[in-house]
Amino acid sequence: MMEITLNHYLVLSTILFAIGLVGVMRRKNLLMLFFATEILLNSVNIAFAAISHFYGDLTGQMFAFFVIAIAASEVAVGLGLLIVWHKRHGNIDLDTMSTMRG
Amino acid sequence: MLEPINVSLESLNLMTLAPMLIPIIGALLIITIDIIKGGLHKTLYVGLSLLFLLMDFGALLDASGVFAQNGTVMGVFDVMMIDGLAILSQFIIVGASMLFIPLALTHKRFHEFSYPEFFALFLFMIAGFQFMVATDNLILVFVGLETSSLALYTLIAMHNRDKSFEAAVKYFTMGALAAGFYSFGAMIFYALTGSVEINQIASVLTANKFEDMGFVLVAVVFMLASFGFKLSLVPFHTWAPDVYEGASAAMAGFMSIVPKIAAFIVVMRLFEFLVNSGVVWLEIVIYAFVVVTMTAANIWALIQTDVKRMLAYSSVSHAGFVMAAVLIGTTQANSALFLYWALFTFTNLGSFSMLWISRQKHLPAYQSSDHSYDKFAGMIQTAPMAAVIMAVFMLSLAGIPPFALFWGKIYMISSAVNADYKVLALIMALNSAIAGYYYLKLIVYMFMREPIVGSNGHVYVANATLSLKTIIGFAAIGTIFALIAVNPLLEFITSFVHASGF
Amino acid sequence: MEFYLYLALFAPLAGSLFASLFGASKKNLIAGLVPSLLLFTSFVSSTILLVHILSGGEAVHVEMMTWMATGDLYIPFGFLVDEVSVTMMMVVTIVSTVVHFYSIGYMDHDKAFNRFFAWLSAFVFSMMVLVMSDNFAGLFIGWEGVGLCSWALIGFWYHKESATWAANEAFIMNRIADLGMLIGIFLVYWNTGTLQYNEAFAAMPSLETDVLVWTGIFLFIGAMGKSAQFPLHTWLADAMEGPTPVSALIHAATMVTAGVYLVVRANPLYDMIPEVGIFIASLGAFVALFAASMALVNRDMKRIIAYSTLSQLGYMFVAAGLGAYWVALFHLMAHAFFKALLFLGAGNVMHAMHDELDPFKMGGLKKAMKWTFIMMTLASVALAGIFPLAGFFSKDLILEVAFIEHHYVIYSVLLFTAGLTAFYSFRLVALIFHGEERYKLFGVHPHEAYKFMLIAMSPLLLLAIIAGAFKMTYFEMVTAVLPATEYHVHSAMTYWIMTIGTQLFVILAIAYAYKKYANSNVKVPDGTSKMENRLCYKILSNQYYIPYFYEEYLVKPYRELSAVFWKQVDLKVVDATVDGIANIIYTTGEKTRGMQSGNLSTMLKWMVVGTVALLTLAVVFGLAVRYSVEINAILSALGVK
Amino acid sequence: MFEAVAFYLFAFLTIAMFFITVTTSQALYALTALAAGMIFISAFFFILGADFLGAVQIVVYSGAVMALYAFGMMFFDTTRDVKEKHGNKLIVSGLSILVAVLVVVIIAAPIVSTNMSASYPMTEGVGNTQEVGMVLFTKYLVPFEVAAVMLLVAMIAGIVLAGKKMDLSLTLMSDDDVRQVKEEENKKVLS
Amino acid sequence: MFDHILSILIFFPALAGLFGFVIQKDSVRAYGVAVAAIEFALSLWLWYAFDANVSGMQFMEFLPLVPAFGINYILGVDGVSLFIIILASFFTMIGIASLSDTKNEKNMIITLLFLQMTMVGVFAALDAIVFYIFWELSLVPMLYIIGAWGGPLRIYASVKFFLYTFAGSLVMLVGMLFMAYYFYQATGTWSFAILDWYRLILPETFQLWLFVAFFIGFAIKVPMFPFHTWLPYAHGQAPTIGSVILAAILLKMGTYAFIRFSLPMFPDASVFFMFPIAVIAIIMIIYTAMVAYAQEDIKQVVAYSSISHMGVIILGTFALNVEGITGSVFLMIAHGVVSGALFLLVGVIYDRRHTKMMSEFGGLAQVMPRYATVFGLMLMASVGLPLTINFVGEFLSLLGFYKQSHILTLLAGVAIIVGAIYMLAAYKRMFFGNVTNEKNKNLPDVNTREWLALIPLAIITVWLGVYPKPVLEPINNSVESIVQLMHEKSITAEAKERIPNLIKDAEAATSAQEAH
Repeated sequence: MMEITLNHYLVLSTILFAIGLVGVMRRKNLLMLFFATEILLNSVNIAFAAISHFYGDLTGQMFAFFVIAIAASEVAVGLGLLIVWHKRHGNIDLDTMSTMRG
Repeated sequence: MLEPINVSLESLNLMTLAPMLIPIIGALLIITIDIIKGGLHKTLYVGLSLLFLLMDFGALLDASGVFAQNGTVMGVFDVMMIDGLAILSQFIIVGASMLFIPLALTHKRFHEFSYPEFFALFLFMIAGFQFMVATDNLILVFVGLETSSLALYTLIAMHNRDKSFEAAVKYFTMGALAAGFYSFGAMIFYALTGSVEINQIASVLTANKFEDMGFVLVAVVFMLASFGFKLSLVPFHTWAPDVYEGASAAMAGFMSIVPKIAAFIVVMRLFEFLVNSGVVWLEIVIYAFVVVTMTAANIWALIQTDVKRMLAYSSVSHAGFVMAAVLIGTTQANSALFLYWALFTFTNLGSFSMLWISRQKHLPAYQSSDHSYDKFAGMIQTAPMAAVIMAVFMLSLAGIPPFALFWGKIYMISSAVNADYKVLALIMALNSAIAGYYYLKLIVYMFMREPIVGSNGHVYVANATLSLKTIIGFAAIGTIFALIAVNPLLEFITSFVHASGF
Repeated sequence: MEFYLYLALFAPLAGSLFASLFGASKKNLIAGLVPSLLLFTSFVSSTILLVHILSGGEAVHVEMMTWMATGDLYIPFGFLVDEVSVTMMMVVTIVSTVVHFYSIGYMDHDKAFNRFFAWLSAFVFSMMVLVMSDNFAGLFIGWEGVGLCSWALIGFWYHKESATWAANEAFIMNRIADLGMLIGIFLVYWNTGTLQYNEAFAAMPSLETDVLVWTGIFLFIGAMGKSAQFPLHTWLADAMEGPTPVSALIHAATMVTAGVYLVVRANPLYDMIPEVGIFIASLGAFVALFAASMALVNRDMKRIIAYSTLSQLGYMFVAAGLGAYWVALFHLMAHAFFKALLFLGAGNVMHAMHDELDPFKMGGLKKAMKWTFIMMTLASVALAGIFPLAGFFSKDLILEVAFIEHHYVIYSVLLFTAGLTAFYSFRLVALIFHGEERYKLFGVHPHEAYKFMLIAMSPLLLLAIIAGAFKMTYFEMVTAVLPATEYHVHSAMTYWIMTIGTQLFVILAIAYAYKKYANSNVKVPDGTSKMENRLCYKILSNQYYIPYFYEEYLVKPYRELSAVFWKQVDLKVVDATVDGIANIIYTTGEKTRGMQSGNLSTMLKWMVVGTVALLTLAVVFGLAVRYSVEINAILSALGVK
Repeated sequence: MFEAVAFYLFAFLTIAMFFITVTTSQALYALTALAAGMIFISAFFFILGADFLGAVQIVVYSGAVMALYAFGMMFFDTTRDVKEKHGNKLIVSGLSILVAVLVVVIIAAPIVSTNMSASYPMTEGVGNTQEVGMVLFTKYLVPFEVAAVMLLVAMIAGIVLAGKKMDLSLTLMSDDDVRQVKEEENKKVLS
Repeated sequence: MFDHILSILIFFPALAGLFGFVIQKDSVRAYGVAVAAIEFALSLWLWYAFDANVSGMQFMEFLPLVPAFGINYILGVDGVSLFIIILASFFTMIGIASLSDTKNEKNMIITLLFLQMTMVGVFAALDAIVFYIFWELSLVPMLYIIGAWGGPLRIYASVKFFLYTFAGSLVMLVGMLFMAYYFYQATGTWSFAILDWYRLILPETFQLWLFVAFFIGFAIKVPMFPFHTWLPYAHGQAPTIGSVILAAILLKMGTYAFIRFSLPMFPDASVFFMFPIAVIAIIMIIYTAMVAYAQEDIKQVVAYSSISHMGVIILGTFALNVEGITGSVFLMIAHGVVSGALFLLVGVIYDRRHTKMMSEFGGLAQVMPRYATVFGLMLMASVGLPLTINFVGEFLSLLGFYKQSHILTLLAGVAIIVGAIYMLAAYKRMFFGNVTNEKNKNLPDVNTREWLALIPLAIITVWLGVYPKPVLEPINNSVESIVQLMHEKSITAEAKERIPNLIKDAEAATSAQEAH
């Protein structure tokens, strides 16, 4: 219990990932939905760092680093899309976004 | 203290980077030009893009020559891996892009093509895809994937109308979720094997004889979910029809080909060793994916009222069909994948271009969407040539010989047969029959219905310019005379696939 | 001789083609004359051939060309003129020549004069093929050909519903029999390897009896159809809807006797299977009686004659079945002459009476139609078998045959039938020509037929009278190929008793008929008389309810079943299944399209659902693998292998 | 001991923060909680000795990403309560529970990695940043450069999407309108 | 030039069709007739040059297509295919010549020319994939013809036609791929050449499965019960020319394929399935004949009669002896001529009255005697009267099957009865009786253009009925070699017994003669 093993981190990471998934499913506000996707990526980062630590291998940190970069880029593009949408529609509600269906 | 590392330049094999660097340079050049002097006509950028893609193609030819001689080349600290798969898929990627770019020169003005950023992003995207396929490092795959995806989202949105924003947002959000899945999957692989290189992962897993089967499967699940999204396998396909509808027809055609082939390469690299090492679960799951994707997408395509949506579902179905290659995993199946996709490129780009050429800005009252079936009613009377070409594309998609896709189809089914997947072969064949219905539906509209009063043939060529016609001509010739090309193509592909050990 | 053979064969065809050139145009005398003359040529050629055969010449056998040849099968168009076929040729050409010339007058006013001759000559050609062919396939060609022409000629007045109905009935019934014939032919081919008569018959003795019996039965089924034997007899009476010359030629003299000809032709076969022969004879005897009984009460002049034909065919089959082939053939010939005569006479009457067929509405016509009266009376006498007319020689011979072969039941049936025959024949004659002139009630002014028609009929009259005289000549000739059994009752005493007894019986019957119908009391029946309400009368006048039975229990069910097959089975089961599969696919699509709600949240949920589902599967599988040892232990503990 | 305490503390905090992020209806709370969660995550990095990563985490997330989000929030004016219609809670809660259960099951057994060797082992006595730099600029040079391209792409995308260029849609305008706009632009250039 | 006569035959019409696009609308018909006439002349030349004494393939052509996968362009004709090719070119010619005024005539003629390419291609192909290409491709022009010029339900009918056949042939395609795979396993090379496949002896279980796969494709095309329901719709809705070509040529693809593929490749399976298929054939014969009897639309009568006749063809094919197979091949041609003619005839009246319901007619024999005559002739041919073309085929088919089963042949023979029933009933309803419908009073009789099509057909009907030898002989030679091949290839004892050994028979025959 007191010995923190890799598994602890993995469990934590998975729990956070699950929280992220819940957010993704639950959120109707697009901005807040994006928050949830950030959680997803971050939860994985913890695991990568932990694995890297416990294996004494740097690759995990590398991966985490790139994941951060990716997350950042996604924010930029995502926000850009939201802004365009908001300019046209005055909202960022996901439910208004269903002109295409079937 | 860290020892300084000495790296010899030769060992880096920097030439392996050449095909990817060319479009990046091109993109940068385009941006630079735009910064220096704005307001230049789009033809310049189209020309430039085409030029760089051509150079890219040349570089690929060179690389393929090298591969033919030396086999797989690893480069730049073994991150880059130029094997047969990489070269073949890049050929398709670059080839399809070259067919796509001239579609920008429409008669009518569309938002995205008026901005040089479009072309820059496009080239970046190509480079991203190229990186994605030319490595077995999951990190680079991820970065390449995201580079291209982010560019792609923007390109879709740049069409600049409500539907395209909606499409982009949907695609983006789901893409973000898929990225999460991907990283999670990669994480578990890493946890299991301590490596993010597929070869390494494979060898470690094989060495410990899949001791942690449960974990492997979890990793595989997340990878499947992520690539299922990219490849639009049911139930991860939901974005496809909406995004295709929202994007411009040309872009939709492009999307149905290039991102998917890139994803297929990764899937092949990642899953085939698993399937081949006897992970029964994966075999069953992929089997189910193949069958469900083919069938369900076909069934949904039946009920569409818009041609573009129908084609979207159809390309979902085709992806499912090709996914069978991953399941079968023989050299023949993998060759079939490339053959199929190469031929699919011509046909599908052609059919989407036909939609593109008939794109109107303002819809008449009888048309509920951009490309509703009604629009094509009686086309044979008002625009016979266009109708015939469109029909050829539809027949090819349906797998009617001797048009292009037929050859891909029989080779794929044959590979299923040869690997003793009897039932699968039958399902694949029968699905073609279901698919026949909705392709026929368009033909029925074009050839057998009376034109709607007030529509004239001009609708179908509203967007036509020489370049569009040329591309359609290319696609049509490629589709009709595929017969001639199949043999050299097949030999080429098979030798490359075989040499890559797949 | 080959030339004459071809001439005899193809002259009618030429005539037919010639007439058909005018097929759709207006009446043209040429279209009637030319075929008639060509037929006369055919007749002359046949006569030359007959003379050739009579003078002891070789049978003429030619092979014109190959028809079908495949595998081991080889069927040529081969023609054979031997003693049997030349007899038939003579019968056919004589009667048809007469009928042709007669028809020129009879069809005088018909719009479709040209078409009539085209078909009539075509019929003769088919008949010639039938009788001259040297193999079963050729026979079958003629067989079907006469069927076709019969169909066309029965339905000649196609605007009449009854005529076309009768035509179709005739064709279809014949087809039923033809199937039997076809099977018989197949049997012959697969067992003997050939369809040529001589080769096939030569090969037959080495075959098993079973095969021979079946062959015999099936071939006879074919014969039954053409010769209208029970139960395929109904068409013949209905066939009387055709023009009377047609009835005379086809449904009395020639076509209907084809069945007899077949049995005669296949005599080597039937000789080997006497049990089938007995069956044929019994059936023949039955039909003889059966048909005669129906003729007793019928009120349609032509139908009466038709039943009489049927009855006589029964006689012929008795002879043929009992192995007296030459007798059958002889009766066939004699019958052809007098029956054709009878029909043509009836045609005259019909002409005179404006197509009235009910003899009760005639009466006393002998004044107006003297020659016709004479001819019909003589023909009836011949039919009744009164010495010395043709019928006596041929028909009594059959009785003798039955007697000699010890088939007394058959004999007595035939004897009784002979009486009936006499009765109904003279009932008819009496009703038509004697008694009161009832036709006046209907305002008809009868007149005698054209003279040339009467002249045309005269050869038949002559032959009906004298044909019997040729019996011995004929016997000598024809037994060259047929079994030469002379039928003599062993004791002369018995012979004379039989002959005279028969004659007396017949004469009595005639007298009774005259008594009953030649007086002035005869009324047009109106369904009130006592006799008409008798059960047996009803049965007889309704033809034993057989047509009714066919209509109710065969035709109607067939029609209804067809409708059911189409509307219920084909559309609602077979086709509906196909459409159903398509519909299932389509509705599945419609029902599941909700998955694509267009709502991003739903899409994301789907992705998660997919992943979780896979994950569950993976975990289950992973756990199973991880604890496989334990699971196996538990399973084996539970006794599950 | 210290490690355990820190782990549990920060684990609790991150989970709590992220939980708030996904459940609160106040966008501002969500944003704040997210930012806090990010910071706490960086704490893990430091615990795990990935100093560089921790720094990057703080810089990128708290610095860049949060700033962007905050900017976005202001733009969207979502400081007020966001009304979210939740259609079927059953699915969401069901799926969440399922995920949680699966997690437990998956992690029930420790990952066995017997024959695994570190590809890029950490060297004793060398700063994490140095090590990272070493690997990043040799092995992961290409991904690094591609990431740069990716960021460029993201930048261009952001500019294109959020900029004025998207305000007028050439796609929706008829040809005449487009021409008119062009002419006006030219005039502007001239004047 | 004539080394490539088959290729010319195949592609000439298609090329001409392409050129047809530039022809002015009003003249395109003359152009079409000219092209079709040239094609017909070429096909006649093919017959002339055909050596009837050779039983194998003639005019072989070879061109590698996808050698890596064993797909080659191999063509050749033997007696079996020769006449169907001629028939195809013949019908295209008279079809175009007799085309009544249609809208978009140009499209129609070009489509017909393309259709001709596919038809000739199917029968000339000796490579399974090439065969398949033409087989599938033939659906497309027919789809267009039915769908664009058909009746009110034309779209339903055409799509049904297309999808049904398409689905079936996909199963067949899988079968072909399996066959190629087995060939590959046996020899180590890929080949789709039919003649190569002939040499492959398969174990019986494989044969059974493959037979079924091929069977589904062929059976739907034929169409065999219970896969036949597309046909009435297709015929019912198709324009005259479509029905004519469909009935005359396209249906024959299925039966031809049985002889070309199923029999020689799977002799044991053929024997195994002989009786079930015979039963299906008998159901086709009797059941569809009864359904035909119930029809109210004359065209449907002819359509169902086609199915019924196809039953006889199938039966003859599965007689598995020379007589039966020769008969069935001949019947294919015969049925092509006769049903083609019947559909043309129905078209004649449809052009005049724009209805096909028999209740609308009656007494037409008075108004249109010439029409009635030709109709009568064709009707009698359809019924199988001797000396018409149909009889030869029907007789031989039934004769052949009689060797295999007496009872079943007896049942199948009912064809001649039920056939007569519905045909005569239909004829009676249309032509006999009085003219009751005012509209029928002044119908013009057959005109010159229609004569142009009908007279040759009538001549052929009688000519080949009387003198089938020129056609029968080449067929016979080819069929003999097929039967011999089947006998030699078969592995089960039953098959050896059921399929006659011609060589041994011949020897036995000669020795028997010597003994005499």
